[in-house]
Amino acid sequence: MSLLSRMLPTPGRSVMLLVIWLMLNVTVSLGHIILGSVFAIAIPLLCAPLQISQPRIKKPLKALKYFFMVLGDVVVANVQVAILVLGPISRIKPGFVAVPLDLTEIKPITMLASTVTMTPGTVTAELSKDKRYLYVHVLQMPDDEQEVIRLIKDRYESAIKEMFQC
Amino acid sequence: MLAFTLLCVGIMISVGLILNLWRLLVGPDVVDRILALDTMFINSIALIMVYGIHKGTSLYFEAALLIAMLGFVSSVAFGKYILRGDIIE
Amino acid sequence: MSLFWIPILLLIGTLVPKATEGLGRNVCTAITMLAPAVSLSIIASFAPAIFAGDVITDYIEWIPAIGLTLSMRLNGLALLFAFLILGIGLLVIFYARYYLSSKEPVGRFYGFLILFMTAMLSIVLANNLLQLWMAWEITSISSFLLIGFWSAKSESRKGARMALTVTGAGGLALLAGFLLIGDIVGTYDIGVIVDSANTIREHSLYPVVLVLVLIGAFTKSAQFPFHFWLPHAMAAPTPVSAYLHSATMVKAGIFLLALLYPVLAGTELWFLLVSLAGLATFLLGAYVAMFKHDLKGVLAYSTISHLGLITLLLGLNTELAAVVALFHIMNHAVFKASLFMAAGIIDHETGTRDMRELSGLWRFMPYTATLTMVSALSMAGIPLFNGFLSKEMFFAETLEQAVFGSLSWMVPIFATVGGVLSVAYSLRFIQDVFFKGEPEALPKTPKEPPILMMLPIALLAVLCILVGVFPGFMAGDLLAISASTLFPASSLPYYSLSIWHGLNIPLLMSVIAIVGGVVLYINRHPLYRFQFQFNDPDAKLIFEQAMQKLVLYAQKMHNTLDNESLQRYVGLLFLLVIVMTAPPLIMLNNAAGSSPLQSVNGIEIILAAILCIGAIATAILHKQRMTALIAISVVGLVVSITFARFSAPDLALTQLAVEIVTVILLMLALFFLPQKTSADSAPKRVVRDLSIAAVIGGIVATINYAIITRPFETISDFFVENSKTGGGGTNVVNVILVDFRGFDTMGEITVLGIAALGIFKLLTRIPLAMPSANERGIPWTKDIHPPILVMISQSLLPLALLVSAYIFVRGHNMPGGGFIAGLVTSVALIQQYIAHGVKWVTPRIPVNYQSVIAWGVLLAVLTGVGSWAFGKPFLTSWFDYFDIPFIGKTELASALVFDLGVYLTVVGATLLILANLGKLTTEHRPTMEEK
Amino acid sequence: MELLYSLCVGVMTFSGVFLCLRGRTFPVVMGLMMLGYAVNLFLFSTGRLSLDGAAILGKSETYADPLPQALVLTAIVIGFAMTAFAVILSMRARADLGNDFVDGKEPPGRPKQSVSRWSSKQ
Amino acid sequence: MNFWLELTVSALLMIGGIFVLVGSIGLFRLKDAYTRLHAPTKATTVGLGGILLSSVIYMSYLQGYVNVHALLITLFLVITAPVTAHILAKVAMHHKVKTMKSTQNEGLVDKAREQKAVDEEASSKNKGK
Amino acid sequence: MMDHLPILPILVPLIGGLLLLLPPFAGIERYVNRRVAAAFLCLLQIAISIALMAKVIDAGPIMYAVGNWQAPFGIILYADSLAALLVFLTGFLGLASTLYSFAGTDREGRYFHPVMQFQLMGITGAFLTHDLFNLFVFFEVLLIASYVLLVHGGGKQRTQANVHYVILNLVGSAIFLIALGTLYGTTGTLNIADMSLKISTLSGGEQVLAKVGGMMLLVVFGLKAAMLPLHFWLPNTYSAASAPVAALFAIMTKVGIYSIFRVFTVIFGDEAGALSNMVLPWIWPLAILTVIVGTIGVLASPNLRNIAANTVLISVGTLLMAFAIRGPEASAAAFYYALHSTLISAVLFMLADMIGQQRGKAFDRFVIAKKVTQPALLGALFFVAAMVVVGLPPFSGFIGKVVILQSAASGLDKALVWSTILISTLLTIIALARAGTTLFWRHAGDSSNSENESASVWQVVGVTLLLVASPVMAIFAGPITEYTATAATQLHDVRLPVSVLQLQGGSQ
Repeated sequence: MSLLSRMLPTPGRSVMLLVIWLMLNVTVSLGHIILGSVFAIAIPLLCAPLQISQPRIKKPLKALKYFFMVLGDVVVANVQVAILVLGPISRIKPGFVAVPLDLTEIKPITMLASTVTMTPGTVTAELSKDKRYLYVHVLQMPDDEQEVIRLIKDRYESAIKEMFQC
Repeated sequence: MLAFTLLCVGIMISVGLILNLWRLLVGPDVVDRILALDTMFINSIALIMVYGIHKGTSLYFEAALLIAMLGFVSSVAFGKYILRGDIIE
Repeated sequence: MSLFWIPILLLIGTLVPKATEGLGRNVCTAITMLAPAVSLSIIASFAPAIFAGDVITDYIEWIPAIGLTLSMRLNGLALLFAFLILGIGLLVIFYARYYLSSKEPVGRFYGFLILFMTAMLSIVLANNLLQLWMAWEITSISSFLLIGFWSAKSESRKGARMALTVTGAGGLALLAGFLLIGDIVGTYDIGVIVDSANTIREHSLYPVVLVLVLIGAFTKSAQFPFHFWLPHAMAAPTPVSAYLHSATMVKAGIFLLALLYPVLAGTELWFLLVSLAGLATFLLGAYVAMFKHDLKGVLAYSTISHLGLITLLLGLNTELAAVVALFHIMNHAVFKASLFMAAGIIDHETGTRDMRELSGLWRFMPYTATLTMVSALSMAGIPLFNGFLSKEMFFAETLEQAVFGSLSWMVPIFATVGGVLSVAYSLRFIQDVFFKGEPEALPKTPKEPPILMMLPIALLAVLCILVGVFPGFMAGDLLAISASTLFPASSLPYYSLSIWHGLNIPLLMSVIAIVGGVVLYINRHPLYRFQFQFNDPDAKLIFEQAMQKLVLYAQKMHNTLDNESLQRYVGLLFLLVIVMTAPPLIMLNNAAGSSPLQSVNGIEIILAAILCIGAIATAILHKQRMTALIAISVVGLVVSITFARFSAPDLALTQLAVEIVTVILLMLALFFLPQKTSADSAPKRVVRDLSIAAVIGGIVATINYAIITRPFETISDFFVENSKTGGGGTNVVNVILVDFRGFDTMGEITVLGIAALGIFKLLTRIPLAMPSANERGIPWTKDIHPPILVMISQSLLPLALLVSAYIFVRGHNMPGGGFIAGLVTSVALIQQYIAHGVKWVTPRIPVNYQSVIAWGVLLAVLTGVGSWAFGKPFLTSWFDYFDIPFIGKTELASALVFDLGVYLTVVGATLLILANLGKLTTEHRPTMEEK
Repeated sequence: MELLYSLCVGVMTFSGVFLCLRGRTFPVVMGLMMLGYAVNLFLFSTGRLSLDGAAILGKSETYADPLPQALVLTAIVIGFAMTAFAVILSMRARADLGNDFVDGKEPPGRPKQSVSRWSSKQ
Repeated sequence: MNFWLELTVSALLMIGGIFVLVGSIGLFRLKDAYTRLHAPTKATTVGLGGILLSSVIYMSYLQGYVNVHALLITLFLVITAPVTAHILAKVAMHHKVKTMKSTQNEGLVDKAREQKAVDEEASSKNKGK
Repeated sequence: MMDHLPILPILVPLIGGLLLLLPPFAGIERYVNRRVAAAFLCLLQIAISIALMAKVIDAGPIMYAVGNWQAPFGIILYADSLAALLVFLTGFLGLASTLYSFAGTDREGRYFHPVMQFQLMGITGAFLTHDLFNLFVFFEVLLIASYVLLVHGGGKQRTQANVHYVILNLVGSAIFLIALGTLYGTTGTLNIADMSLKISTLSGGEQVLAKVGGMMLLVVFGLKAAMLPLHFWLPNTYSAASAPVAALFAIMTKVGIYSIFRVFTVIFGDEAGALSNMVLPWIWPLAILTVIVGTIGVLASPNLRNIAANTVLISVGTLLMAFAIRGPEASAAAFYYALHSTLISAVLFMLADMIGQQRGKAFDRFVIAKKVTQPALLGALFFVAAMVVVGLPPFSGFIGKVVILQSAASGLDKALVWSTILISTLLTIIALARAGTTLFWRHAGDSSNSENESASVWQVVGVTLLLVASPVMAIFAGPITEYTATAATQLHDVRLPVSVLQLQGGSQ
């Protein structure tokens, strides 16, 4: 293992930290870049013992795309939910669904679960112990519950799969 | 216009806080209370940001950031407490 | 040679017996006697000068602030007493050598005895009232030890305690009296006080002084009504009784009366009080002595009686009476000491002191009997013995006095009655013990004691006779010189010491006394029958009961006051606040001050409402603890918003972070506490508590309102002005914390560190029971570490650390600082604990939090100490701006290092607390053995 | 504003004091916390209420009184340490004494509570 | 101040405010714990997003440089809010809180509660308590 | 180094205590290192305080501006004769307690020596600081340290006592902060001397508020000092603590007393205008009641530790009386008495422990029990201690009592003070005689069994060190009273700190 890789076990994270540091300080001065770099290198090193190794995002661009897709969905979702909430309560028909998973690693699953929670009317309630099913609570259940499952699997899970290439 | 909007938004958020408090006190389950508290954290972030805009300063940004961070820990801790009793084990 | 050598010598002598105990009893006794003997010879060496009319004084400055000068004075009175104390003391030591059994710790006994002797001698030699009082109290103390010498016996303990209590009480009264005298005269020097006698007697406080001093003297001398302790002091070993209760301690009171005679006497009040007490004691003692079966009991009451006689003499308003009193002091000491010693021999040789068992000892111990009879006859006041002389003079004086005005004629009658009684009991002493049939059923077969044991008695008996026959030669000079000190202003009244004064009324009284005594003795049985109808009140029992009652009463009072309930304590604390602050607030006419009020908008009203509702909800819901915890979180949240609202971003941050950590902590603890409790306060209590709380709340609100509506001048402007130039930071609050008032912060992190250590200590080996289900009976979930949570937590950690670094770095200029950064770091790490569990995290953070705390505080302190190198006071800050290439102008400040110390302390403390609290349920729980 | 502020302080003090007077440790600890909040607000306000001007130089024209803020900060930290200690102490008391009454024993005249739910499972 | 800028900021603020309020109303109105979970965690995310965005714009305008640090809050919330919801859902299931009458597939709650996979049908009946 | 003398008594125990937490002193098996270091620290502390006293005697009160910020802005340490004396007392007591703990107490739990040092730091800090808020901080330092020390050794009784102690003091701290806030809000300053200047210029509502603040301060200090009716915590707490801890605690009440003397002499003293001596009407009855309740407590005590604790109460009441009498003379008397009573209370706690150890299960309760193993040694120690504590000559107690009695000047004062103190003394004598006779003279069976250990050398050393101080204080009472008189004069000269601190506007 080279010195560089030992110093920078997670370059992506380090870059992210540096960017965040600069955002926090609202500056791009050289002093802060140096200081930020120090932190960006030191903090992952310090955290290393507390990290369980997980697959990394292999395709950052896909991730970016995914991000904007979700962002759009979230906005839509909020409007929908707002209407639901403000309308007559009796119209709401909630329900549970169990989404079978193709993902196996916990990091992608988490990502999916978070996405599900963030998007329209769905909340990840539980992950089965063997990580094969995601239990989701749906605020407004369509007549066919498979519709929800399909949406989650096709729209999000596959995108995540691509991102992580697994 | 902005000043008026800020006041309006502030009052809206505050009303939201009151509603949360109502939920917090009424329950019926602990989940609702924790949820209400969590929502209150978020509303507070909003309120502080609005206040920051009102004052035209970013001095309160850290406060909002900390609420976001710590509120999460607090909610999780509450949840863990209900689930396991022992938060750290 | 300085007079101070005498007490010093004796004080050294106190330690000698214990040291030489191992050398054998004879050697020990001999060496012990050395100090008194040398002291006696020193005193004797001064005697010629004293007889020549000199007064020897000597003094050392000690505590000028309280007017206590160590000051000695040897005059006639002191000489008389010194002779008695040392002379009889020597005899008693010698006697005790034979008296104490071989098993008893003679060294200790001698030690106490010499200690007592020192104290007694110090009393008579003292020339300063406070110094005298010191010695006075030491006599009480050492007599306590001597009376309680046989500590295994209940009566010894009780007797000792009683003596101590009574004389102690007297001593305290005496102290008050002395202090008053000191106040009046302005000094405690006895010489000066004697000179200013008139000032005292004419002072308005004179009656108080007199009563206080008399209480002191009377308790010590066992005068009525304080006489009851003396008989019970007889539980002491007989040498002690012989010494303390005949010649010395009880005479201390008399000595005091004699000493202050020139100062306090001469007023109606003195004569009345002293003579009344004396007369009562005289008669009572003599009467009771008739009925005592215990040899020492007889002697004890007889002592009381004779002390009463002396007191009576001092209280008679003829000048000669005081002289006679002194004479009787000498005589009484001589015969009573020998009688006690004789009683000791009888006890020693027969095993009993009960006169109902003793009889006919004459045949077994003729020498002892003879000697005893000499002393006893002296006590009875039979001519040719010394007791006769002083008693007859006493009779004479009773005729001269006019204390009780027109009732004065009764005094001689009473005196004669007393004489009759004393003859009777003396006779009984002789007759019952030595004659009257054969001894029967004695524990031991009586025999003569060792000849040397009788030696002291013999010496004293001889003295009785010698003085009795040649009074002028034997005692004249001493009496004269000692009596002269009682009359500093005038010359001695005329008197003559001789056996025969011609046929006169005193002689008649003596004859009546003797004849009456014999008659009374012969016809004693009807009197006994009369007397034994009464239940003999046992002073000891009454006293003990009184003490017991006192203790019980105290306990009852104590229990009423203190019900060991915290609620009462806290309630009282708040009540006191109310009681103390309400009156001034009532005086405040208008709470509102002059500052213009600021307007309110809807947001603020709503926030205030939330705050109030949250606070009240917490109070109402406190039985559902979880809910209350959530409610209090709301309050904390709104408080921090309030801080933000009123321009205190630092406070908002801190409040928030602290609140979250506290709530986590509370939850951790709540797990081990009941989750819910039923109502446990009576409605009455609730109402009461509510009212207290409401009043306190009202008071605080009023004060608050009154303060914030008033303008004021503050030192704060200085901080704002100097923050940048003097402290190098633009965040004034932070600069105050790390610079202007960095010392506070140092103390604060110390508190935090100690608290963490203390909590760790509390958690060590805590025996905890854990609930297996929540309060509803639902068992805990088995999903200990939800994977999604784990995932998110670990990706949050670097972010959180970065944020904390950010907050830390900017603290000096912007809201933030080491403390908040520390808390953020801690919370981030705690989050890891929550997500992963102790088992997983602990080995991965190989940090000893205790050391982190120590290093943190140390860093802060050492930053402060560093300024010493520049010759500046502790914690003087240093900062400068550097122009670093590429980076530009950068500030470096010592405050940053200080803040780093704060940071480390906070991290260390928080984690030491929380992590260990979490460990309780795992095998990592804190134990003593760890690390 | 001032009136509202002092009212809040008063109400919080009220709540805190009331809780401090309870007979069990946990409410008392919460009462101490509440009292701490009230006191901090009180102490904070002695610098007078200032709506604009956090004491950061250069950020506004007038500044709030920074001194009480610094004092309150210290007080918050100390309060935190003390509360933490009190909490753990009450836990220790529960463990040592078997109940959570502040006096370590049931107040007289109260029925005993069942403790059966408590097992000592590890 | 530029009118359009002010309008944008105001509009964003207003949207944010409305969504925050809606979230709270949802929490207030909805009938069971599960549905209540949806309201705040979602609405407040966008609500807050609006406010933060307006803050970014306004601050950047005021200070004369791009000031995006408010977005960090959103970042935090995006990461954390789902977990909170997830944990709270767990709590709700743990406490077996009542569901709305109209809830479908209620049976899944028991399975989810025990973290069973859907097909572990047989064993879950016996063990489930 | 001599320039920094006033701060050294705070820094030495602080740094020392911290070092004790680190290698080579940390760790359970390295207790010998810790002991040596702790003893050394105490000796160093004593040496420093002696140097400080010498300097103060030489040059009058000195001030130390922490952080080089001048009064009234920075925190000022102010060492006058009184503070220096009390610092010395603290160090001395600390040494004795530390030595005593070597007998084994220090190994009954963690962190004994470090926390002991922190405790000393807190106490000396409270004595030295001249800033009200800093006083609060040091109060908290000493309190938290005392909480920790109190639970040292574990056991139900300690935990229980600690619960009461902690909660009461936390409430007290809250009140302290309110009082501080009120005073700051009216005077705008925190420095004691500066406040004394400002307080006299107040009028109207501000004056009333300052009075309220002052009253609350009295409550707080009264709580620390165990003034009635805030004394309830004391007997249980002190008798629950392990012996060396209780011994050290003997000075804790004196911190409260000291604060009362300082604050209500300097700030609300003779020159405070309308607020002059406003607390006197309160202190008079409370002081007397404290003595009475303490005396009742002594009589009612079931064991020796309780007696010791209640004698602390009596001494508190006595000191408060001396305060109420007012005037330099009374203060001087109080300082001497404070020295004496602190030391002797400590002795009693230690003795109770030593006696208890040898009496088996009965410990120090007044019941028939096994005979103590070393009756001569313990008996002698107890006897002397008892004499000292009740104020019998020739020890310091006698002088302490006399100075207090003498300082009561006017007729009514005198009657009240004298009768209270003297009657209390008598009852104490009774109780102690009862105690002593029961403990040493009444016993069931002999002490022959081997399970009774004899007192450790360290225990004897600790006790003797304190006990010998009493006769020494008596012998050198002349110079000591002279010193306390100086201290009192300095305290009562309100202008003195103003000039030492170089404050502006001291003239009007």
